[in-house]
Amino acid sequence: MTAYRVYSKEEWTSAVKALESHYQVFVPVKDGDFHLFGLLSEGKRPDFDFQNTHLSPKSIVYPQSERMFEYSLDGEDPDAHMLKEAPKDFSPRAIVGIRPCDALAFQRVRVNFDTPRYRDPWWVSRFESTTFVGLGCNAPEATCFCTSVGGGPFSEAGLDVLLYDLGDRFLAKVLTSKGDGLLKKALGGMEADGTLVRQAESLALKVTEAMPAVVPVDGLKDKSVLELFEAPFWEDVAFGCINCGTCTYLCPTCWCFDIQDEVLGKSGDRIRNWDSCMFPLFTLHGSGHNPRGGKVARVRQRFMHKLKYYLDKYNEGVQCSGCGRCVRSCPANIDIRQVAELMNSL
Amino acid sequence: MLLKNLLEHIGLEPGRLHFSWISSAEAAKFVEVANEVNQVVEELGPARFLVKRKARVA
Amino acid sequence: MSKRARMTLDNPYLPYPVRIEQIVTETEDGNLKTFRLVFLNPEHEEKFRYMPGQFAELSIAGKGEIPIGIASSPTERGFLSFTVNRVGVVTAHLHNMKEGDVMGVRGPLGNCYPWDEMEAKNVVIIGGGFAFTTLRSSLVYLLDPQNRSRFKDVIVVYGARSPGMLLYRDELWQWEKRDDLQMHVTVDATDDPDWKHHTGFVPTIVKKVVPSSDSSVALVCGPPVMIRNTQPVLEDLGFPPERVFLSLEMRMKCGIGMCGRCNIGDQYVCKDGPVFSLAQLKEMPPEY
Amino acid sequence: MLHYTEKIREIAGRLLKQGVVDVFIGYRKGSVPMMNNPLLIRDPGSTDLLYWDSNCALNLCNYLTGRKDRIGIVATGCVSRNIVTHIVENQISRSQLYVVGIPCTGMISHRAVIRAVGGREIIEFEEQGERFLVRGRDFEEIFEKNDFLQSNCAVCRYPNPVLYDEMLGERVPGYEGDDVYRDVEKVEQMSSEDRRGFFSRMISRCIRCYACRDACPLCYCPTCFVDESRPQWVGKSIDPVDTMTFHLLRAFHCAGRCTDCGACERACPMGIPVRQFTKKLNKDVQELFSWEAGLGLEQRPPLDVYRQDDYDGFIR
Repeated sequence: MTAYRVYSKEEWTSAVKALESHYQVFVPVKDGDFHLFGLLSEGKRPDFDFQNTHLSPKSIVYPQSERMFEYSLDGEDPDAHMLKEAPKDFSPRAIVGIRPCDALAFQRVRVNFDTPRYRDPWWVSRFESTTFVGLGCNAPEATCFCTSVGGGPFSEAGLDVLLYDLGDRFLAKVLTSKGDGLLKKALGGMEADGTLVRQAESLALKVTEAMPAVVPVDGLKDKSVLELFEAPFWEDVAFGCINCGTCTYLCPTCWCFDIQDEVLGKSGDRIRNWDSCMFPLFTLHGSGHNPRGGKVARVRQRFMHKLKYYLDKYNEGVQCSGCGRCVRSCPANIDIRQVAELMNSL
Repeated sequence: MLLKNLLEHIGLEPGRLHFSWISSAEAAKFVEVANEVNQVVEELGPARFLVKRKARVA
Repeated sequence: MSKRARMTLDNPYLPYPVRIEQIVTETEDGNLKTFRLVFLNPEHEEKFRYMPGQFAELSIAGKGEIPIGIASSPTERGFLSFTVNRVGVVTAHLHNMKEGDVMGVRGPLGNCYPWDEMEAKNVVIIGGGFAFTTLRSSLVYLLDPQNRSRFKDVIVVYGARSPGMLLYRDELWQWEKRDDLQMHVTVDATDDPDWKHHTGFVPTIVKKVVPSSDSSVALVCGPPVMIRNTQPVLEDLGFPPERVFLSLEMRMKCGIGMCGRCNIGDQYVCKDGPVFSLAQLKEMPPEY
Repeated sequence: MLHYTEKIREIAGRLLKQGVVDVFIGYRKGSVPMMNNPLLIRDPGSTDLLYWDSNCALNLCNYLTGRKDRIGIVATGCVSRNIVTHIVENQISRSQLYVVGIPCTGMISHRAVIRAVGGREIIEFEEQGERFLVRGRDFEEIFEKNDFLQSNCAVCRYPNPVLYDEMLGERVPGYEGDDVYRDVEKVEQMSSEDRRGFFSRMISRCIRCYACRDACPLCYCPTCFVDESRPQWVGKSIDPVDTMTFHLLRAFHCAGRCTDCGACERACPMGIPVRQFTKKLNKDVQELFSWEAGLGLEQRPPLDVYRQDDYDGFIR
């Protein structure tokens, strides 16, 4: 029987505080004009009155820059030129207040890093050491479209606990043993009675029904990849694009990365950085040939990957969780919802 | 001049960046400028700003 | 130990340390050298079981990695060899390294040529320029006494711009003498009067020397222009797209299908390739 | 500036129909409030897509680089100055262009508007002459446009195009005050250490997405210094020193060329005031060489010219 606990807003704040002795706790904090996830231990004050964080929580599991290996280049050193894994801290962490679209995003990204043939040690270790406490959306934004891509304002995919904001109280729905373990360490709160649970469920139903699936992606699976690729609209979609990395770096489902060596004197690091299909360097061959040398090819790649290639390859839905960050932050206002419509109606 | 102003505007301590015009015939001036730069920089102590150490990454 | 548990032990980004045992300059312009590498740790060599057509990431601490086809054949025990063209930061550094230097190898990566499909068939190997590496691996593998009988006729057409640009020259001349193989070496042009091999582009030689396509498989690897002009010749000979295999090149970083850059459509060249049949390629967006 | 929309459509239609230009570059109404989408049209029949209001803040000159066709383009004061710079730097030829001049009354800072409504989501934006209306789920406000101009537009001395083939309306007055560089002076008065802190904190949130570089018409190098690997000038991670080096060198490449159009700050997803780097250079270039970028096709930029009386007091 699903366990529910109810917390007054103050109880929840102290409950989250209590988690600090067990987890690195990440909470949404106000930071200038927008909200970002911040570490509670750095004295940041949680603020759960927010739409969504400006940057996605992806960097908590998948940092933008990360040292993979260290090595010595000193001739005398017997291990010179041999790479050693950099020390890492995979101690338990908790993301409290993650929106369902961002939790869904982690599920969609996992198929890339955790495969039968290869496992990315850093992504998987951090992901598995993280407990996700989601906060349902009472007032989704006009640019949110999670219900169109397999998610929802109260979707439970990828979450260990789901919180319902009932105004003066939070109702916590335990979804996994990991979530149960977290709430046990959080202290406080009481068992929730049936009326509260029904109130929460009707809230969830009301908000979800107010978010019809407006972005059409249902027809994409059967579309021919070559027809989509040769579609006439790419030129117009891509014109405004300035090929910056904003959409890919804000996107919770983008995972592309680059590997770079950096040397300082007699030692060096092999570092992984986020990368973007928007950058020309991404596919530039040593010979100078670049299969995606032009802007139109790169913009097409971004949307074809998210709305067709990923869909065909992994059969997990589209590589988009409908968070709307790229729609809100693209300086040239290139809107994935419009591109999805163009592709779906081809 | 633009580079010096910009660097110092964003926080490079004055005295870190020197410009001088010394022809190959002006040996004395070269010695004088070299000593002066050395003395000013030593007073400023080791440079911290814009000096790349081990990458500060996760 | 379950496969998954074993996986967690191996970090797919961690190269095996190797030592450069031998460096051979292949071409007269010095831009192509073959490096013979030996594992420092026999356990790593045991893990590194590969098939011709696969590649590996050569790793140089302080410079980075490069994806290079494995030129040695699995039948050649005790070492791996790679022929590297001097093109960028890592390759330039590699070209300045000496025998005895330590570096790293990560792999084997990608798929290989379709050996089971080639069983009991004629094999036509068509290579151009410095892309003859994995084809050399395939040829040596094919000619190994244990394997030769599994395949029928073997025809090889290998071309380069000029005699000085041919790879593995001494081996080429030995292969020409064998009777269980038709070896055709060509150059685009030469003013060397006693050049007694073919002269002309690879596609024209293929038209001349490849008799037919029945129960034959073609392996093609070379610069885009050679591939583009060889395809119609093979089609005219009756090769169905399912029995023509190409090995593609792409910019790569991870080599294990995770960093997202080497895709053609939903296929990652590093993990789902680098070998694709022409039939597959016809279904994939023309973006390579 | 909504009233310009009709005129732009009419001119674009005429130019395309008469074959004066092959393409016309302008803006399309955005799919989210206070954001518009740069647009290129070829067919005279689709001119009704064109739109103009006070949220057309990306610099359209950025889309001219490398084009070989004949182009009709709308240009405000700063965009026209960048077109002049593009021509002087041989990125486009004057004969390729038909410039539709727009006397500009300034672009709105969408971040300032969002801040003014307490971060609540704005669902609708409507420009009404010198005022604009914003509507949210449970609120509606009307603001004076002049209270929400981008910081560069608020002190803009060249709102009227300096180069045009046709002008859309009456010239508008430019900023008359003598405190255009007040914000730079405020930073100049800080101690060297405080300035170090100011700039380090400023770029601490930079995510290296390069939107500031990619939005800027001046940045058209085939391989940017930050992407160069032989030699590698800058580290690619978010290490603070590498990030500062990137911003410093990006700005320095704009010395004597930047028209302070604000596209870099507009494009930055993290709202970093990156013009603090370029505006210092603009101030110095004006004081040392009495130069403002892109004002005339005949003048050579300062870094392209050596004059005997160039200031050299810093050289001992």
